[in-house]
Amino acid sequence: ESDDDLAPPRLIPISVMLDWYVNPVHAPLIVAKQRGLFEQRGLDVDIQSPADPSVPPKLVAAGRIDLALSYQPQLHLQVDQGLPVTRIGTLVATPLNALVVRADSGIESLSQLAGKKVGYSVGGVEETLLSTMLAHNGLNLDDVEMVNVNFSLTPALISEQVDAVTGAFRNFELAQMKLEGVEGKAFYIEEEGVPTYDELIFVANRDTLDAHRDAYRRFLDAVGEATAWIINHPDEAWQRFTAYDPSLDTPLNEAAWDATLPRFALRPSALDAGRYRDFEAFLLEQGQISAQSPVSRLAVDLDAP
Amino acid sequence: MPSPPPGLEIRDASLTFDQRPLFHRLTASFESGSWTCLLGRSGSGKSSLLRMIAGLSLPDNHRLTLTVSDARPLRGRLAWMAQRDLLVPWQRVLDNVMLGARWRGQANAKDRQRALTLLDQVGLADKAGQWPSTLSGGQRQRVALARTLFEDASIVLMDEPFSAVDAITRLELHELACQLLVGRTVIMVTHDPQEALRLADRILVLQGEPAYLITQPTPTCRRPRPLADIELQQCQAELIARLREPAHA
Amino acid sequence: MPSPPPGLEIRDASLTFDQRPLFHRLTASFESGSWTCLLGRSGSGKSSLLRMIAGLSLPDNHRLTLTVSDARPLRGRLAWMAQRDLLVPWQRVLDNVMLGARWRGQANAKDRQRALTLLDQVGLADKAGQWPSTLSGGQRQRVALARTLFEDASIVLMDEPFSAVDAITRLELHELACQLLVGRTVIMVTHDPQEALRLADRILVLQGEPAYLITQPTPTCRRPRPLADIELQQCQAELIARLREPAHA
Amino acid sequence: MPERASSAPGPNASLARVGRGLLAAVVLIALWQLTITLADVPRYILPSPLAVARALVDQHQLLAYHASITAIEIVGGLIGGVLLGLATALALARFRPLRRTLLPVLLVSQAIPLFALAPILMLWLGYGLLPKILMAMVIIYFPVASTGYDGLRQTPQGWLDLADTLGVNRRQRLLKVQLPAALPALASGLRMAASAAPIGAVIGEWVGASRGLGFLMLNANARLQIDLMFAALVVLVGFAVLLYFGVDTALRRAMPWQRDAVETPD
Amino acid sequence: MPERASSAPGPNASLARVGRGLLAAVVLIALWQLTITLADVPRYILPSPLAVARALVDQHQLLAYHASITAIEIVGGLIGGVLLGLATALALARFRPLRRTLLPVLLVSQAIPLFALAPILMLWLGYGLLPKILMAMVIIYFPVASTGYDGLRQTPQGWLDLADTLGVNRRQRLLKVQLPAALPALASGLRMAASAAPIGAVIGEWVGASRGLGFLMLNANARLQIDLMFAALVVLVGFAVLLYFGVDTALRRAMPWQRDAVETPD
Ligand SMILES: Nc1ncnc2c1ncn2[C@@H]1O[C@H](COP(=O)(O)OP(=O)(O)OP(=O)(O)O)[C@@H](O)[C@H]1O
Ligand SMILES: Nc1ncnc2c1ncn2[C@@H]1O[C@H](COP(=O)(O)OP(=O)(O)OP(=O)(O)O)[C@@H](O)[C@H]1O
Ligand SMILES: [Mg+2]
Ligand SMILES: [Mg+2]
Repeated sequence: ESDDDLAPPRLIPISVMLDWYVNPVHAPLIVAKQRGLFEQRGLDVDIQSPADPSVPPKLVAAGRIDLALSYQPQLHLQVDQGLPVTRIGTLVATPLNALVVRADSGIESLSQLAGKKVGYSVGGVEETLLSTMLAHNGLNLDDVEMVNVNFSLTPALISEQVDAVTGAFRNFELAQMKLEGVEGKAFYIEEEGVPTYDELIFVANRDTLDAHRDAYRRFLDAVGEATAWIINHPDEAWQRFTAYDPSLDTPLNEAAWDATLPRFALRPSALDAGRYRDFEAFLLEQGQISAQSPVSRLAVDLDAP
Repeated sequence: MPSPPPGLEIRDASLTFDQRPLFHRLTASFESGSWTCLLGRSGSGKSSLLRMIAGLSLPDNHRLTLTVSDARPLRGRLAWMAQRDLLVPWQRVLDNVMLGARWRGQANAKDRQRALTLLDQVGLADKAGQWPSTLSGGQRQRVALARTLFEDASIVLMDEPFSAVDAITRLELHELACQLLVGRTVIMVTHDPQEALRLADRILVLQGEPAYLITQPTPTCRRPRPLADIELQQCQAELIARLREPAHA
Repeated sequence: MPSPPPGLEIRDASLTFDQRPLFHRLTASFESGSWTCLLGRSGSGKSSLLRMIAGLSLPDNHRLTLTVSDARPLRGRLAWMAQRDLLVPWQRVLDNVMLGARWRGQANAKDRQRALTLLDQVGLADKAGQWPSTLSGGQRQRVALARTLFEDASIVLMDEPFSAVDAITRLELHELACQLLVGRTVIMVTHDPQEALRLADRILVLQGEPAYLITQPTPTCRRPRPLADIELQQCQAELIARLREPAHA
Repeated sequence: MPERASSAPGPNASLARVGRGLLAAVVLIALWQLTITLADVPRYILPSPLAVARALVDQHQLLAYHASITAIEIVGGLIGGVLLGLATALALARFRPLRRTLLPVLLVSQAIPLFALAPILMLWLGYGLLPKILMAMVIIYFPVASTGYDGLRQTPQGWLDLADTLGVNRRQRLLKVQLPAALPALASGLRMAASAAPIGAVIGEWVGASRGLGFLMLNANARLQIDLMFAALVVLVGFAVLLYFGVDTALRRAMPWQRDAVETPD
Repeated sequence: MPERASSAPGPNASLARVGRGLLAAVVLIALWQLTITLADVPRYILPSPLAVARALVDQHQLLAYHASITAIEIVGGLIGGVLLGLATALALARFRPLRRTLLPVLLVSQAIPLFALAPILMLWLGYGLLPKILMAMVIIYFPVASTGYDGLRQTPQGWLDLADTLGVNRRQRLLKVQLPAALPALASGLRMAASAAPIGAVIGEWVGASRGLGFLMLNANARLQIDLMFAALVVLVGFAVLLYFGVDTALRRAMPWQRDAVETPD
């Protein structure tokens, strides 16, 4: 008998930084870790969360961590600013972003926002998205007052400090409002003139991608398996999810859970190149980026031949 | 001065530091309008006694029964000149002289004039506009003296008021103090037997362990007495002999 | 003491405050091992002159050429006792006496013993462990004196070192100082003519406007001289007459 | 005239102290409840004291775990910040002409919002305890350096002169004369630093952490568990109050000569 | 032995001061560039001084607009915070037994991370200038109150005794004796408050704003316009340095007796 048989197999370490504190949108990652799907594929995945969503992609670009969760609109800005990052997978394949008003506000169409206060939490492209939505409804940015309410979208809306908030997550803020006894009404941005996009994506360092390609492929494979399992066993998945950290077991997360499940990308590594091309063109037209980058710079499909 | 100055009587004055009684059940009376000089060895408790009479806090156990002859409170009728000059650095010399009026918020042009006159009398008219930190030791003491005289109080407690000035200035200040403090009840601590004999109606020596008060004879002529006065020189010899007595005698 | 104390010579000493010259191109020499007493009216610049000799900063224009007889720097051979006691509140009395050794980081058991002896000699053996803030004015001054004597320097500058102690203690301290400072070059400021005559080899009076230095005769007998000495009393009359001279004579 | 006698503070004094401290808690809670009742603040913005108390009890294990992490960061930051601040103050006092050059450089450490530094710190130090301790240090550092320096440069001239004639060199003068003379000023800075230390650690945790009260607060806030967030806040405030009074007491002990004194000025 | 003569500081002195101030800027920029060069920090984490300078020039209009808003908040916060802090210090000194009760209450204002208060402030005050000024006040308030109180309770006993015998009442004693005696300590707190004021305003802006340097920084950060963010940071730091030295100079003016003095202690 040799010692080598008893020693655990060498795992490849991968550090992943979420976009924000753990919440139901991270379920595939958490469940994959809980169920040992990463180990099965020879990976040792370390999950961290930041307090500022703009930080993780920078750390990826600087080579400090391997993977970060980011947002597709942010990715375009990052690449435009010369960060050597690229999308390698998708966690949530639709926009989560929505413009939310109180259901009792009487606002039935965005054209009614004229003269109203709109709260947002800095995201980088919120202004552009709102401007597009307003234009779609015959208004422009000067017709509303934008207020950055940073930490507190829901409280600002519930307490009627603002008339609408943009940048709210449709799976989360609506549930939050309901818990506080206020019904919310969401305007989905892809229905208001904004090209659709992937909300949550995994980004990696483009310069070192080749060295990790195989590990990342296995990583996404595990995420994909976890996603499928969650959809098949939502209640059991909830148990697994909350077991990761008991403090996750809150009414809000429970309420958000059901709203989140349909949003997960069932094929995390699949790339819809059209979305990236279109959104890049949209941002260029809006003057948010200085030059159009080819899709090959923005995103890769690890399984592409 | 509208009313005659009160006389003071202290009874049962006791002071103990660290279980060592400095004095115990001391008794003394200070007649209305009299000038008493208090002498005694360094550390015998003179300054503390003055503080007790002034009603100031002391760090340790002390007690005193103080009777004022007209039975009215002393507050506002008493001026205290500490052993240190206690000039405040953020007021100019003139304002330090009229500090009482300033602090009580009642300084007016007349006060200013009076302060200037007093400064002139202590020989510091030209320093009126300076900061205290630019004064010499003796000059600071004279400003403190002027401040005490400025109060125009009927009871005046002074703790070694002339210790830092030169011999000649000291004689001049004696004259000034005698003139301005006529009719006040004065208690003054000094280390200079000649000074005591020049100024005092009554000399008390704090002596012994625990200390008691001994009254020493003073010359009979008018104050301030000339140093050459024969009687003064006799008394001086006697006083010095008394001071020389060992503490535990 | 290994080497004989240096003599000092000052030339061209000038001091001006606010355009008013206090003194101008003053010259004086202090012989090796001699005791000089410096007298003068309050504010005449005695303390400032001492500071200049000690090499301390002054706020305004001043200049001085100082020649040391053995041509070596004074640093480390000079002790200065200021007019204020300058006790540091964060050291106990004993540590204040051996402050020089403490601050230079070289205090040892012998220093401690010596400091205790000195404290005993100034009559404060029982206060060794107390904080300075619990001392009376005269006690503080005696601690400062002990600290100055502790330095065992060959040049000693003292600014009114006995002003706050009683007459008897003062006589005792005179003896002590004379004994411990034998063979040192001493310059001492005082306001007390008797004290000067008791202690000095040489008396200098700072007088006039701008001031100049006048040498006054001293008695010839051994120091400390008894106050009853005839010659001393003669000199005293002369000295007081000198001091009395109006400043602008 | 009245008889005057003073009496030393008895053992009751410290009891009264504790009593007054408790009174503070009562006042605070009353203010808190009053705010809610009078201003009608919704519970998702400011929960009631009772709800928070319940969270404190129910989640005491969670709180204790995160609090212990934060406590380590606080202590580390406090020690590091005080040492560094003291060193800075001494350096500034020693090389005074440098003041105009160095002080602005240090000021910058105060004026930079820490979030701008977060990526740099994480880049260099990762997300362990170290960057949090560093953040707490940065916050603590300046009050100590600033008050310390102010104290050091205000040494009464007389003592400096004395040191000069006693043949003390510049280093000794700084450490044995200026430093003790600056203690009261420094104490002021230390008290402030102590009360700022917890928030320093928490800000460090916001930069990126998976443990600690700051993490817990943001996390709870994001999940609208406002009760839990305020419970964490209560613990944090408790730390600050404890530290302030602890440091205050320690400082009094360190300056025994300030206690039994009727001190006189100038 | 050398001839000793002192000379008054000439007009060159203030020139030298400015020179040393400039030196500070040079040192800072050198440190900054060195960090980038040696540690190889990518430019999207820490841009080069040159890039930031370019942003400063190119975007000067934008920066000036947002800076003017922040400046108003800073000044408002500074005035409010100093007045409130001073009032608190005086109240604490006046009613000393209250200390154990009141001080913890005030400490709480320091120990609460402002983001926890943000929703409450927003609820009551909306998104105008007021909540930002209030945040800056909260930050400035405590150093002033704390150092002020420390200064007030350390009045040398001799002056208090003197005030007593001069028949001064408690209010006058507080304002005319204790307050001037506390000025040096208070000055220390004011200097610190001045340097903390800008960050207070910026934190206020993070809570919710549509203008101001803090807003600009968050926005630029989210858009990865790191050059612009650091340009805003430079302006902010400039404010802090200017305020610190401005307040320092004003305080020296306000204490003329501290200048021409060879002061002696105890
Ligand atoms: N806080 C204190 N703690 C202990 N002892 C003290 C305290 N304050 C004063 N003493 C002691 O009380 C005694 C009397 O002090 P006091 O100042 O009254 O003396 P004094 O007669 O004025 O002396 P001097 O002539 O030197 O001024 C001294 O021995 C002093 O050491
Ligand atoms: N900083 C200063 N600015 C202006 N004048 C000053 C300053 N310092 C001292 N003086 C003046 O210098 C003169 C000499 O002061 P000094 O202390 O040397 O006098 P002195 O002879 O020691 O007096 P005393 O016997 O009163 O101690 C005084 O008139 C004083 O007002
Ligand atoms: Mg006394
Ligand atoms: Mg003098």
